[in-house]
Amino acid sequence: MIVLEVAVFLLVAAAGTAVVLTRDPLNQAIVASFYGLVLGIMFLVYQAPDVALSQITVGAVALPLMILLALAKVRALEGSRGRDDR
Amino acid sequence: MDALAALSVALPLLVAAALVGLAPVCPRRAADAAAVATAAVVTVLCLVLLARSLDGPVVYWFGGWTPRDGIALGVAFAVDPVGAALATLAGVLATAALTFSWRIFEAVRTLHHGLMLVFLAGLVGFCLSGDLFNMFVFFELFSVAAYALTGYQTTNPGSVRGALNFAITNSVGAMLVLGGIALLYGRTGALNLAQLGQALARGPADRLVVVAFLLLMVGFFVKAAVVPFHFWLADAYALAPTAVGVLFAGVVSELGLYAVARVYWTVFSAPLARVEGLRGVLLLGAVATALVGGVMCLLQHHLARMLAYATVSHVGLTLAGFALLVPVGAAGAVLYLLADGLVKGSLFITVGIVDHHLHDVDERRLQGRGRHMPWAAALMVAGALGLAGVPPFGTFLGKALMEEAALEAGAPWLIGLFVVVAALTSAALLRATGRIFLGLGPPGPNSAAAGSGGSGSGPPGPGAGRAGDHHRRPHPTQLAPAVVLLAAAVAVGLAPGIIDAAEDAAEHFTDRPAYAAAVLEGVPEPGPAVAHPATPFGGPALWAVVSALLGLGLAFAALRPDRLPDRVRGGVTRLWDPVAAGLRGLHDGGIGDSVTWLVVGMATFGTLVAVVAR
Amino acid sequence: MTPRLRRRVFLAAAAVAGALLLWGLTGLPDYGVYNGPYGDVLNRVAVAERKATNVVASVTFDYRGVDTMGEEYILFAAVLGVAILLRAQRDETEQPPDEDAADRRAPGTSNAVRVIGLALVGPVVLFGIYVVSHGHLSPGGGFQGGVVLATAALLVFLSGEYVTLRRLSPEVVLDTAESVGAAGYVAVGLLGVAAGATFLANVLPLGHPGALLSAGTIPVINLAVGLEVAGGFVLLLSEFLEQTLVIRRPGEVT
Amino acid sequence: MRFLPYAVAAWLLLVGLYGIVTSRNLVHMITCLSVAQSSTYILLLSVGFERGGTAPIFLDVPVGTKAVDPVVGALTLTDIVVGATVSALLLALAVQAHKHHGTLDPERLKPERD
Repeated sequence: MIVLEVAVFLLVAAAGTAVVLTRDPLNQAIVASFYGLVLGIMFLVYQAPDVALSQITVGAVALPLMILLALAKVRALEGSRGRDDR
Repeated sequence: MDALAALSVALPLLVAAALVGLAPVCPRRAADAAAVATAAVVTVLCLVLLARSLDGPVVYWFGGWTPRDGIALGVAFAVDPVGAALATLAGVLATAALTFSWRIFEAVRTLHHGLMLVFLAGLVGFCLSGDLFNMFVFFELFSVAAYALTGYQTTNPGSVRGALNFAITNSVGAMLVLGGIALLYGRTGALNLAQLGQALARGPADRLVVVAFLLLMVGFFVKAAVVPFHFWLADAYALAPTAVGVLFAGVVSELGLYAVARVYWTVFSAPLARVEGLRGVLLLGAVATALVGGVMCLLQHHLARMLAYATVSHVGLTLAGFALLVPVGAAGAVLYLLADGLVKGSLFITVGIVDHHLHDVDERRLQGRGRHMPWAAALMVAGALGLAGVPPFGTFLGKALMEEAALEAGAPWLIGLFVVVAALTSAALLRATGRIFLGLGPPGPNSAAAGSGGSGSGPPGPGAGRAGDHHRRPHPTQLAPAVVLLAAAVAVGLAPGIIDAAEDAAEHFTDRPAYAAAVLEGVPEPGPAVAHPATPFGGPALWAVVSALLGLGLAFAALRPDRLPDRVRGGVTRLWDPVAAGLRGLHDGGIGDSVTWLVVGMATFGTLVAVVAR
Repeated sequence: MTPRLRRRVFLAAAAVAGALLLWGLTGLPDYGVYNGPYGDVLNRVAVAERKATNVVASVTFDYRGVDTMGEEYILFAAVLGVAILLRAQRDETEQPPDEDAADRRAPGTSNAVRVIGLALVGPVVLFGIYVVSHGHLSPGGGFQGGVVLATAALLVFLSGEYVTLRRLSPEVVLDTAESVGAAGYVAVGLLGVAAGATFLANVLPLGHPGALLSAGTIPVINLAVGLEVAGGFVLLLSEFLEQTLVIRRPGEVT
Repeated sequence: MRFLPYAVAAWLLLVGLYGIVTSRNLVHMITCLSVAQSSTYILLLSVGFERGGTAPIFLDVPVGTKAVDPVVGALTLTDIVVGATVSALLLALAVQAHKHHGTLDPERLKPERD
């Protein structure tokens, strides 16, 4: 059990670091989604299912989705900029 | 009857939700009226609370969860005169700001009003709360409303950039606050301020206590914009809409200081009282903040930016009052903070009026264009005198008390700091007044004729010539708030018995055991029995006049450098220019720099606190 | 500062700050040791006092209900802020209709994805409602359930039924849902005052632990929060979507 | 092990800040901020954790069973909402910044000189 906990903690630290070190925002959103999931699992270890549920819905789904949408919007803007030769 | 404390937060929240929900069907004027009326009612509620709290704190347990055996199960508002006075200040400024924006057309105004009321509710809740985590929630509430309000003027590109830096840096600050809360909770299993104080009083100032205090202090200092946590402030405050700037400069930064003082006196004062060097560390921050803010203020030509740095420098002065860690200092700091907030709110509105009429806020481009606006000039001069702390403004009483405390604490040099810093900020405003309204000063390369596209919040460039200037008198809904706020600052200075009231309030504010007994056991604090020694006014009055004259002299020197003897001018240039260039360079950075400085400041303050606590 | 200098300054300062943090953190009790008293007292008394089997829900919506009220308004303010920012921009960029908007959908959606997406909507909505309504009994509640409900709306979009989504959830309805939810929380608080008790006092009948209708105001607040969070998150997502689509194909939005 | 979760929290805070300081893209920066924010979730839940405790939900277990602290759970829930909403607001601001400045690079968003 303790081995499992240590593994989860180290995984969280590694995944968080990976999010920061992934410099391309599109890839980062995917890594962040994975990180959100790992955090959710860690909260289950902590016997906090309420928090885990929140973390997974928000951190692994809603937030990465908003990031993707914001990026899509920016790309579209860049595309239209290119066309208008601005 | 005690439900007043809850209503002062619940009412603006309810109205905010109603305004947003009814936005499609609500006529514009009705929304305006509802917003102003709500802010006014909140002000009155806070005033009533202030009056009631003079006889001892008003403690209100939400949901009726009174503590059991000294353990708080729920969340309490613990209203004392200091918190209630600050909440009242927030209410007054919000009422003035909403009145001012009556005439400013905005497409999204009901949403804007909704956000302003949420902002107000956050400020009031933060002032009244007696629970550390609940303070954090209201802290985040008014912060999030503030981020949104800073950036929403999409016609002004700078405001988005300012809002981003504001939001990211302040979010990091809020994380540190939460980290401090987690440390304290891990040690004590408590979140109520009084209960936390009781628990920590049983132990020494060990590493956990020191680091928890550090995290809370740094987190709140980010909001207060203490140097070097202030790099985000100028863009956010200067480029926000006027109505928002009034609240920012008038009360938000000050609440950061209030929070540190509140947390220190209710939670940490027992273990940290034995840490002798803490006063020195805090004073160091105060001096750096006051001087950097003052010099940067003098270097600005953008009026709102000038006021933003005046805010930084006066936060430094106020921090000096708190940092002495004696009741008289806290009394002075609170009075100063109230009057100074009113003066800065009025100045922000005046700048808003100038912007509205002349479509620019850069003193160089505005040179001479305000000749037909004597009332605006009068407001600016009065505001400058208020910043200088001249009687009868309330800022004078605040400074007099802080100077008394400085002498009592053996730090008479602080008086010099007060004189110099007040001179710097008032000089900047007097210089701008002379240039804009009297046309004084050498015409610079940026004056109206040159018309470079700069950072004005109106449409800059050659198109913004004199043709667009309004020669009408400002509308009463614009002028009245500025005048009323100034009058209120004078009223704070003239109210009979206010010094005694402030000193009584500060005695209670700094009395941890009595606070804990009142909150946890419902024991009302004993009434004011101590007689306070009379505060001497002669010296402070003299210093205030010196300060104002010095400010006038500096302004004159800036406007007419040709009148100075060559040797003086050469010497000043050699000394001043490198300082100015260096400081400007430091303040040129973006978000990355703000956050880096935050960590540098945390490392510096942390090392100092850790060293003195050993 | 240049990026290189900034990185160096940061690393030096972070080393000191990190050392201080670790030093302070070692003052905590060992991991896995909890000394109380707050949580222990609540675990002992909350079920009997509140008749809610989920003590976290009792803390969130009753003992510390005022925190959650603030939290709901943080969400409210953020959604308002996003709406103000992005709506103002949409007005700027929106161009007169130049093509038929009826066939508009997220690009590159295959039929299989559409079918699976739409088939999932029903179960996800049911799950969301379950999570909201059972918050006082089992893990979950208004916040988690609200986000799940918002995800259902998103599934509709991902299935390519953008127009359907717009028809189902126009801005006004969402604004109203969000506001009613936020105002509802305060209203429940005022109910306590009206009943002669304090703000946010749980004045409704408490019932028996484990029953769906128990714990007094807690499920009512959960419902208000669920409404607000679902409305708020759909608004957030749709504001960003709107952005994407307006730019991609400038045109009239139904 | 007695100390590991606290160290993980401190590490995530600093790594997140490092990402913010060195970021060349606002969206990347905002995601790094959410990593730094997550350190507070871990810290809060760690200080309330009790070894051998169950979740504080007494549906299937009787009251009196050893359970972890419910308060930190409630606090973390609030914290997660705050983090998510601030991120959403920041993303909207980043989109706006891109519209006005044509870039997401914070280095090119520096304030103009007065």
